Amino acid sequence: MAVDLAGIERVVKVIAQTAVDNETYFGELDSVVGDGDFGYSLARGFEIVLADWDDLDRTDAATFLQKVALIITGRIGGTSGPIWGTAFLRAAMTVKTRETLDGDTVVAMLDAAVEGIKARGGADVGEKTLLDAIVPMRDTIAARLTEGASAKEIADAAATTARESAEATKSMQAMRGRAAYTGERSIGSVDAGATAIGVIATAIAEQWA
Amino acid sequence: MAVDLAGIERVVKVIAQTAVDNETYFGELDSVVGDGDFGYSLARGFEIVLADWDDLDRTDAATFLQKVALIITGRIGGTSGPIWGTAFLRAAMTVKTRETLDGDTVVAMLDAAVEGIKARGGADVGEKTLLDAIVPMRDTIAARLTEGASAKEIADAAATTARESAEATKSMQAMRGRAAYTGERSIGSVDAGATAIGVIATAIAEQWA
Amino acid sequence: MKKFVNDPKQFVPEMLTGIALANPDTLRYEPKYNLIMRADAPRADKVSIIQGSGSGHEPAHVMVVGKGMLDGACPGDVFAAPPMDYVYETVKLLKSDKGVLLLVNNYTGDRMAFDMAKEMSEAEGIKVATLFINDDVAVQDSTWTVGRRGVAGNFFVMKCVGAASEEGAELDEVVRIGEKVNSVTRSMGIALTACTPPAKGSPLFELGDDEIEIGVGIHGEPGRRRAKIVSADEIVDELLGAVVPDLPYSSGDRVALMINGLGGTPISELYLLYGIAHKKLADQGITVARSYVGEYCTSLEMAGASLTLVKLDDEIERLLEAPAEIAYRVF
Amino acid sequence: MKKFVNDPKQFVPEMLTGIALANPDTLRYEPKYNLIMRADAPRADKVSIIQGSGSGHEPAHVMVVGKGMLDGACPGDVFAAPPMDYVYETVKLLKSDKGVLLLVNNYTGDRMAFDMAKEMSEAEGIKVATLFINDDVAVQDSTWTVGRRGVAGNFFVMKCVGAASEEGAELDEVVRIGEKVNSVTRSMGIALTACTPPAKGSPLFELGDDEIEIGVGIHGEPGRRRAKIVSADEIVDELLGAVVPDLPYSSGDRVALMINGLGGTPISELYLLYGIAHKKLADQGITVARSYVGEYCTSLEMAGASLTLVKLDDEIERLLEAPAEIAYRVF
Ligand SMILES: Nc1ncnc2c1ncn2[C@@H]1O[C@H](COP(=O)(O)OP(=O)(O)O)[C@@H](O)[C@H]1O
Ligand SMILES: Nc1ncnc2c1ncn2[C@@H]1O[C@H](COP(=O)(O)OP(=O)(O)O)[C@@H](O)[C@H]1O
Ligand SMILES: [Mg+2]
Ligand SMILES: [Mg+2]
Ligand SMILES: [Mg+2]
Ligand SMILES: [Mg+2]
Repeated sequence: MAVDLAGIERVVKVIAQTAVDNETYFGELDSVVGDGDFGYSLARGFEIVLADWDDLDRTDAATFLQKVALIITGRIGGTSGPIWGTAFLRAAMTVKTRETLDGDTVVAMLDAAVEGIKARGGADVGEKTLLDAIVPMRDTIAARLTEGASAKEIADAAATTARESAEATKSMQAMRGRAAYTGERSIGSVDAGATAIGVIATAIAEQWA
Repeated sequence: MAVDLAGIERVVKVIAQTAVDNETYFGELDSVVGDGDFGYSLARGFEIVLADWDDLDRTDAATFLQKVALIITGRIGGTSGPIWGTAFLRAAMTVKTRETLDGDTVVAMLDAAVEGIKARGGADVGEKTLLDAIVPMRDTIAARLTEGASAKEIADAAATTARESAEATKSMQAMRGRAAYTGERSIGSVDAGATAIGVIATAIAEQWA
Repeated sequence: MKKFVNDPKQFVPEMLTGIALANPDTLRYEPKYNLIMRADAPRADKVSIIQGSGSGHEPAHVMVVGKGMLDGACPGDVFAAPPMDYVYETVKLLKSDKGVLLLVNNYTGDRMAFDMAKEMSEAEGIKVATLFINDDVAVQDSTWTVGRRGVAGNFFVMKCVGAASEEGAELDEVVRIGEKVNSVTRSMGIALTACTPPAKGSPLFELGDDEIEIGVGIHGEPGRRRAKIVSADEIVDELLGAVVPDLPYSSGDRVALMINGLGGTPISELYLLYGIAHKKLADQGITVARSYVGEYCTSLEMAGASLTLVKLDDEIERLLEAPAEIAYRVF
Repeated sequence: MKKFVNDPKQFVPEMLTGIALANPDTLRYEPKYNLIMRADAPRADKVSIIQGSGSGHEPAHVMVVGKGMLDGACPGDVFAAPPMDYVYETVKLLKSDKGVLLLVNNYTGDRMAFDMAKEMSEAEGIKVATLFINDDVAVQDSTWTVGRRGVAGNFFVMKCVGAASEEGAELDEVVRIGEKVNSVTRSMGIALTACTPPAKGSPLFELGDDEIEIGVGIHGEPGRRRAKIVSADEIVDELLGAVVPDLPYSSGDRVALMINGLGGTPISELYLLYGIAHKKLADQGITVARSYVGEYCTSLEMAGASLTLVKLDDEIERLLEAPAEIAYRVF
C-alpha cells in the first residue's frame, strides 16, 4: 500500500494556506535585516498551489508532492523558491519508496528535505536559516516517536520545538542569504525562514485538534 | 548742491543689511505659495552690495545708487532682480535732478521706483505684490510731509503703514508672479515682497532713534 | 535635510563643475555666469540656442547642452531665474552672425531677465530672438498676464530648434519651428511629495502621507489643488483629462508622449504610467508614435510625474529623430 | 505609501507592459516569464546575453535590453530573484548556436535559480555559461560562501559582453571579457533614505532625519553601518576610501567613474558627487577617462548613490565606447 494521499494533501494544504495567510507577517520578518520579499514570494507560489489544487496530478502521494514542488520551484522567486522547492522534491522522492505515512516516514521526509536544503544553499545548522527550526523539530519528532507518543502529541511537540528554535535564532549571526550582509547587525532579530517553519508547524498541529 | 550722499548711503546700507539678516524669514514667506527663493535671492545680491561697499563709485548720490542698481540687476535672480534693480535705477535717476534729500525727494524717488516696478512687471496695486506695501507707504509719507511732521515721525509712520499694508495682502489673491499660479489658495498668507518692504521700512525708521 | 551637498550656496557651482569635469572635450564652463556651453560654440553658420531658467530642474537645462540641442545654458540659483547679467554675458559669448535664440520658460522673472538682456544685446547689434515656452495646462491664463508656465514640454522645443539650427536654418525659421512645437505641446504634473531647496533646508510645502498635489509646477510651488492619493489609472485619467481636450488632441492624431519624472520617482513607476497612458490614448484613437520616459525637467528630489503630449507632423517628427549628443546620456 | 501603482501585485507586469509599448519595434514582451527580449533575438551568429535579478533596480535590467547590451532580461518580482522557470524558459527562447551567457548578480537566490536553469538547459543540449558579478566592496567575503554582492558595476560587465557578443565573439571569449571587467570593477553605496516595495507598502528600514546607511546593497536591505549625515566631500571620501584600496586603483591608472543614483536622488546631486570624486581621484594620480552619472542600478525610490570604478585597458575602453541602443534613453 502506498502512502496515504489524503494525509499528504491535508498537510500540504495547511502549509499553503498558512503561507498565504501570513504574507504580511513573513514579509515584516524579512524586512528587519533582509529585503522584505519573503512573505510575498511564498504567498505568490502557494497561492498557485491552492488555485491549481483540484487539477494537481494525484496518481499517488509522490506524484502529488512532486507537482507541488514544481510549482514552488517554478513560481517562487528569491532564495525561497529553490530552497522550498528542493525540500518538497526531496520529500516526494522519499515518499516514493514508502508504504505508509507514519512517524518514520515523516522523519525520513524531513531528513531528505534537510539534505536537499543543505545541498542547494550550502547552509548548515547554526547559520540562522530555516534549518535552525527544521532540524530541531525533526529531532523532537524522532525522539517522541521512540517514546511511543501519539500523533497529536508528536505534532504538538514538533510545533513547540519549531517555535522555540525559531525564537533562538535571535541570538545568532546570519551566515547565509541576504541577512548575512549586515554582519553583526543580524543578531537580535529572529530569522524569517525559521519563524515561518514555527508558524506552519503550529498550524499543522492544530489540525489534529 | 547735490543730494546728500551720506544719507543715501545710510539708507542703502540698512536695506542691504536687513535683506541679508532676513534671508531665512523672507524665504519662508515665499515658500507658502511661492518657490522659497526670495530670501536667498535678495541676500545673495545685497551681500555683494555690502562686500563691494567701499569700492562703489561715490562721484555723487545718483552714481552711487546706479552702481547699487547694477549689482542688484546683475546678481539677483528670479523676479526680484529685475524688479528691485529697476526700482533702484529709477530712484537713482530721480536723484540726479534733485538738490537735497528731503521729504519731497523721497516721495519722488518712491514714485519713480513704483513706476519702474509697474513698467517692468506689469503689476498694479491690489495684485498682491510689494507694490501693495510701497504705494501706501509713499502716500503716508506724502501726507505727513504736508502736515509738517518731523523726519523721525515720517519714518515711523511710513514703517507702520508698510507693515500694516503688508499684513493686509493676506486677504488678497495673487495676480502676479509665481504665487498667482495657485489661484485662490494664495488668499490667507501675506505676500513675501510686501512683507519685506515692511521689515525694511521698520529698520530704516529705527535708524532715526 | 538629507542631500549630497557641501555648502548649500555652492550647490549649483559644484554641480556645474561636475558636469564640466565629466565632459571636458565637449563642454566649457564659465563659473561667473553659471554657464555651461558647447566647447565648439559659437559657430558662424549656426543660430546659437540659449536657455536660462533656474537650477533644480536637471537635466534641464545645463545637461542638455550639446550637439543638436542647446549651445549654452546659464541658470540662476535653485528655482531662481538667472540674473540679467548671466543672460547678457552668455549672449555676448555665444553671439553668431546667424543670430541667437533665447528659449524662456514662461515665468515673470525669466521673462524680465531675458527681455532686458535682449534689449541690451540688440543695442550692441546682436541679432536676438526670444521664444516663450508655456505648455502647462494646469495654469489658466485669463487672470494674470504672464500666462501659462513652461514645464517639461520645453524639451521638445529645445530638441526641434536644436536640430533645425544644427542643419543651418536661419533665425526666423528656427523661431517658426520653435513656436510651432510650443503651440502643439501641452503638459500637466502631479506631485507625491514636496521638495527641499538646499539653501532652505526644509520642504517647500507639507503633504500628508495620503495626499498628492495636482497641477504642480517645477519649482516646488504648490499646485492647483490637493487630493487624496489614487491609483495610477486614475492619475493618468486626471492628467489626460486635462491635457487632451486642451489643444485638443483628437482621434487620428499622431503624438509624442512624455512621462517625465519630477526627480524622486523611479523610472519603474514612470514606465508603469507610460503603459497606462499609451493604452488610454490608443482607446481614443490617438497614436503614440514616439515615447519619452524618464527625467527631463525635474523639481529637485520631488516625487511625482508630468505628462506631455506633442502633436506630430512630418517636420516635427524628423527634427525629433535627428541625432543629438548631450551631457545627459547613458553610455 | 505614495507611489504610482495600481494593484501592487501587478507592479512589475504593468511596468514591463509600459516598456514594451514604448519600444514596439525593438522589444518583445513575454508576460509569463517577466521577459523583455530583443525582437531580433536570438541570432545564430551571436552569443545571447541574459540577465535576471529582481525587479526594482530599473533601468537594470529590463530597460538595458537592446543592441550592444542584453538580449533578454527576466526579472523576478521586486527584490526577488526570478523563479527558476523564468530563467529556463528564457534560455530556451534565446538559445543560439553560439551559446548563451547568463549574467548573475551574486546573491544566493539568483545563483540557485541560474544554476538550476543552466543544468536543465545543458541537459537539453544548450550551450550555457554563467558569470557572477560581485563588485560591492561593502561586503567582505570571508565568512559566508556566496561572497560579495553584485551592484551597479554590473552595467560595465553588461556593456562589454554586449559589445563583444555583438561583434560576433565566441562564448569563451565573451566570458573572458566579462570576467575581466568584473575583476577590475568595484562599487560602494550610501543611502539617505530607505525604500518601500509596493507590495509591502512601508519602508524596509527606518532612518532618522540626520542618518545615513553606509554600504547598502540594492535591495533596501540595511547596510554595514549607520552614521550621521555628513558633507558631500566626506561622503566621497568614505566611498573612495573603501573602493580605491580594494583593487587597488593606483596612480597612473585610467578609470571609468560611475556615480549611480539609487532612485530618489536627483541628477544634480549625482553630478555634484561626480565632480568631487573626479578631483579627488586626480589628486591621487588616477585619471577618470570615462564618466557615467545617472541611474544605472536602483533600489526603487531610495535616495542615495553608489560609486563605481573600473580600471580601463584598451580592450575595455573600446568595448565601452561601442554603440548601443536600449530602451533607457533620452531621445
Ligand atoms: N543559503 C541558504 N540556505 C537555506 N536557507 C536560506 C539560505 N539563505 C537564506 N535562507 C532562508 O531564506 C530566508 C529568506 O528567504 P527570501 O526572502 O526568499 O530570500 P532572499 O530575499 O534573501 O533571496 C531566510 O530567512 C533564511 O531562513
Ligand atoms: N509682476 C510683478 N511685479 C512686481 N512684483 C512682483 C511681481 N511678481 C512677483 N512680485 C513680487 O516678487 C515676490 C517674489 O519674488 P521672487 O521670489 O524673487 O520671485 P519668483 O521666485 O517668483 O521669481 C513676490 O512676493 C511679489 O512681491
Ligand atoms: Mg528576502
Ligand atoms: Mg520666489
Ligand atoms: Mg524663483
Ligand atoms: Mg529577495
